[in-house]
Amino acid sequence: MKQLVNAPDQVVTEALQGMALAYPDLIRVHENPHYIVRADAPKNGKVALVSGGGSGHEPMHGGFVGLGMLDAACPGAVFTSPTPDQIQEASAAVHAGKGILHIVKNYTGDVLNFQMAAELLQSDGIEVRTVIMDDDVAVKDSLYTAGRRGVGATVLAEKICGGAAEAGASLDEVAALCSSVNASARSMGLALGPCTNPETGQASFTLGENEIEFGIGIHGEPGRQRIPLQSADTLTEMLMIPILEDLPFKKGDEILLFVNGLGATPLLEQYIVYRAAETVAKKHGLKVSRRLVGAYMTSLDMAGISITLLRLDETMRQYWDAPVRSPALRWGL
Amino acid sequence: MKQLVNAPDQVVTEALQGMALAYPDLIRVHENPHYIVRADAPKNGKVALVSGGGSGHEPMHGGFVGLGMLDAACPGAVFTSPTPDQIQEASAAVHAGKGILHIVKNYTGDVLNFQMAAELLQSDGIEVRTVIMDDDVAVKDSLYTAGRRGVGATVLAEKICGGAAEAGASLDEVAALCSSVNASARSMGLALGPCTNPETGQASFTLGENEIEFGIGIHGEPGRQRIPLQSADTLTEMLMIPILEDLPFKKGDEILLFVNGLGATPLLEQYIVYRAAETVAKKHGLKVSRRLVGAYMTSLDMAGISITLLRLDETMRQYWDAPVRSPALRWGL
Amino acid sequence: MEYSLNALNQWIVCAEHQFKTQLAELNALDAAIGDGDHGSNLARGFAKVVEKLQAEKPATPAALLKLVGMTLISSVGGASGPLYGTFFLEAAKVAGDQLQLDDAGLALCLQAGLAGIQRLGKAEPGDKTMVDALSPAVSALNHQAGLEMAAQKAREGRDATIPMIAHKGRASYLGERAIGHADPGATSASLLFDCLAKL
Amino acid sequence: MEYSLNALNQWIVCAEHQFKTQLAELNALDAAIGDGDHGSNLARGFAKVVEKLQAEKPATPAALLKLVGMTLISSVGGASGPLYGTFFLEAAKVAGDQLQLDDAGLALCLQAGLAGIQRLGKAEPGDKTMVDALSPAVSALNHQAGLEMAAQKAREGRDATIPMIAHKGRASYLGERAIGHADPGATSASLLFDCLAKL
Ligand SMILES: Nc1ncnc2c1ncn2[C@@H]1O[C@H](COP(=O)(O)OP(=O)(O)O)[C@@H](O)[C@H]1O
Ligand SMILES: Nc1ncnc2c1ncn2[C@@H]1O[C@H](COP(=O)(O)OP(=O)(O)O)[C@@H](O)[C@H]1O
Ligand SMILES: [Mg+2]
Ligand SMILES: [Mg+2]
Ligand SMILES: [Mg+2]
Ligand SMILES: [Mg+2]
Repeated sequence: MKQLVNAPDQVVTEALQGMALAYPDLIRVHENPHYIVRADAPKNGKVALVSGGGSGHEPMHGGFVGLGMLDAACPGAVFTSPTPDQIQEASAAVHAGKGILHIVKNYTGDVLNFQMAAELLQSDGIEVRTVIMDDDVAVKDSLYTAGRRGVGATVLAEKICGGAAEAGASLDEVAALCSSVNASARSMGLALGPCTNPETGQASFTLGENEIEFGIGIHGEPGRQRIPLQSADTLTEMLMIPILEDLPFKKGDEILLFVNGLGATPLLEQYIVYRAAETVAKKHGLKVSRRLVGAYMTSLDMAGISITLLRLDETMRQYWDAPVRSPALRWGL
Repeated sequence: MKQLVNAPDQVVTEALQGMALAYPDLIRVHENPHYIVRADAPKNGKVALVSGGGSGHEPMHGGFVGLGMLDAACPGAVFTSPTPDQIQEASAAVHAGKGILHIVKNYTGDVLNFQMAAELLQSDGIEVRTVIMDDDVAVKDSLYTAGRRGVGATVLAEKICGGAAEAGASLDEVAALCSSVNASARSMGLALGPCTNPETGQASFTLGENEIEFGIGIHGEPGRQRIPLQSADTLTEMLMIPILEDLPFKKGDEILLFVNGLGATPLLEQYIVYRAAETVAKKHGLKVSRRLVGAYMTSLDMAGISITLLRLDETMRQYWDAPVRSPALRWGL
Repeated sequence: MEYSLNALNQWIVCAEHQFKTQLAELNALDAAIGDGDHGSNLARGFAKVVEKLQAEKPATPAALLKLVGMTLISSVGGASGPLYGTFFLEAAKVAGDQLQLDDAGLALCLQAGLAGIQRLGKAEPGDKTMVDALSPAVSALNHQAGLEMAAQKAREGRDATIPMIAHKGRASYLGERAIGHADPGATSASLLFDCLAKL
Repeated sequence: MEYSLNALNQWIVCAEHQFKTQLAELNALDAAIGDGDHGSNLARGFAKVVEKLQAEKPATPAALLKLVGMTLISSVGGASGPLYGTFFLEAAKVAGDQLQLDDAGLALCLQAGLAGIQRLGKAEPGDKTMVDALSPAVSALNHQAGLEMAAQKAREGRDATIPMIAHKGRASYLGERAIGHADPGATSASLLFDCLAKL
């Protein structure tokens, strides 16, 4: 597999340096340990939002740092959660006295490292709340697993909570809103092909001519099931049904529909899937009132998509619409 | 090659329907013939900007329709320029009495079809100016070729001219500005792998384990040269030098630096290339004052990048910074 | 020989069939030195043409040729749409109101069509385009050499593009890398003349 | 047997060497049922550990174990960073200010380390994690079975993960598809005990 890199062990460092050069007005990048903060951090008078996770999911999370979204992001090695000291330093750098919300995707590594960081911060007298995102319905029974994975809802939670924090909501309020977004969102994804980790040079799995991984995660881990490729409409419906049934989404619900490209899937295909997804949603009597289509949470160069549905209430809709000014999401400013 | 499609001959139609659903507040999609217009078109008091080309380059051009950028885009079949009647109807639909600028990438098919459309429009009494974009330095000698191809500068021209048109500039002024952007911009690209046309299911070319196409276009046509893969820094320098020498860019020039992902290349790699490109630009004494990094002009699922440098003057900088509100580029609104 | 409306109709139906069955081959030729869509483009265009011919049943050769040209222009796109479209539109102009064409009349029509292609696309023989097949074929017709010979000349013209460097169209970006591949447009042009020779 | 500072140092150096040379194998195990980075994670972490040990030269077993734990936590990330980090930190607490550990002392340290892993990660034997290798090995040490036997038990524990369905970590997402693959963490844990047995 060919990639545009220099030294494999410098991929994350150099990419962060590139981001720093590309967005001098929006973000600042810290090295040793790695983290990204808003150019104007710490931002007085607001709760600080911090997220992070393995690299390889760009623009998540670093691309969401900015006014109206995250205060800091902690990128780990590729597909490896960040370390506690990284999270601690990033959090301390953006803390403005109103406490810190850690938005954490539910993977053992992320959960443990953020947990350790929170303990370190709390022992320094900084108030920290943690919300664990776990919206992936592909992982069925959390009694017998590490629990559902955090996927697309994370992007939505970061935007919505960012809006609330910017508007001056308290730590309790922002944390409650984040939990509520997580509780109201469900996702599922599929991959047409593997991704290749630039740090190891290895493809994550091998698929036959006509096979896809259904219920894929975002770290190149195999999906729940290997099935034959089908039409975009059929596959979209196969993703939508378990999502709809799980919450469950009910006739008349107002939703945000998010179709996410996993990396190598062209926008042309994402739009075809979006068309199918909105069609299914409408057939189920849902009112699609907000939309997002694009590669916002990727797995490097994986071909595939994920779909996220969020049941909106008025607060969520208001903060979704609020201005945001980050490298990857921007409107109203 | 696996793709998320239904019928191969419905790819463009269904993708457009998906776009219409995804951006109801920004655009309207017309079928038979296919074109995309601003939701508020025709927009009184302004010159109408129309572009188009083969599909497969998304978000270009449809994703750039909106306030402050294009009034209409005409998507052809995948990698096939649109037809004259498509261009004529789209142009007529957005014409608001102040004339029409056609921004055309220099490929025989695009040039001929836009030329025929312009003749049809002019015979209906509509004033049309055409600017042919040809910024690709990979194509050396236009005496013996169809001339340089239009690539990344097209995105910049559409944004800058869109800003000017929105501000009320006349057709002559907008056309002159577009020519001036084209004359001040140079680009070059490379591919690490082929793309697969969903309409034919065929990969555009085959590369060895360790080979890349240097001087690639955006239609899956082979590049100028096949060379071995090298480090990101080396390859970036190999793209930058011919770009810098061609204009030539001179010490002290203020530039916009645009690193563009061709489709499957992760942001992580794009940032590494951006880092290298800005480093080379600075070494040559250029002042990088505006930046764009991302997949804005793609070749379906091609892995690779292109780099565009634009020498900015004050007018260009002002209209680059002006508000834009399209599916793919948005700021200030 | 006389070319009735019916004969011209047969010509186009044959072409439609050729482009449909040779779609993959023409795409492959175009993939080697272009963007791999020439077969799809012509198959799409001629399918539309045949559909329109059946629906509209033009009454004169000129009307038929004009319908073919207009339909190609509005449904093919790419370089070949306007070029082949112009070919038929220009031929239609020369056909005037004749109810059938004789050999000399057909030669004049196609001669005008070729001139239209060259006016629009600015290609000369030797530039590795459809002109390399069309030009010797039309010239054979002008010298009353017959359809069979014209088709033969078109095939030779197509083959002659193999060693050429291209100076027009997408293949021109490739420089020396275009050498060794037949031009897709020259190939489709020779198929057009093969169909003519079957009348 | 007595475990001097020097012996513990040797243990860690051996582990660093193992993880470096087995990097690709551990990544491959993790690719099969996880995200393919376990080898890279431990190689990165232990390289840092050895670098720090050389620079800081801790004076007691506890200081050494703590340095190892802190460094793993701050340089590995992922699930294994906090888990192995805690293993060494908890062991350090039990080591107190002893200047060397005897067999029973080492067993108590590693027992505490394992308990720390289980407190943090909530995994039980049979969940297909590093606990499946660590638990029988620590238990062997507790029963004075010796290092060789402990290492043997760790390897058996690793092999016993092959037919298991995972209930913790990334492999748990796979359901039955995890069957047939050894757990990467159990494999790295058994390498740790192999190194212990070489002292
Ligand atoms: N300027 C030109 N004059 C004549 N023929 C041309 C010219 N440019 C391209 N062609 C012909 O068009 C063919 C390509 O057609 P097609 O693939 O359908 O369009 P595109 O190149 O836009 O994809 C070439 O093989 C060549 O024969
Ligand atoms: N809850 C847990 N308790 C104990 N060990 C665990 C737990 N979760 C994961 N592991 C171990 O961690 C190993 C994976 O480590 P690693 O690949 O480095 O981290 P990650 O899964 O974050 O990529 C698994 O093979 C397993 O042995
Ligand atoms: Mg990992
Ligand atoms: Mg084409
Ligand atoms: Mg072509
Ligand atoms: Mg792992």
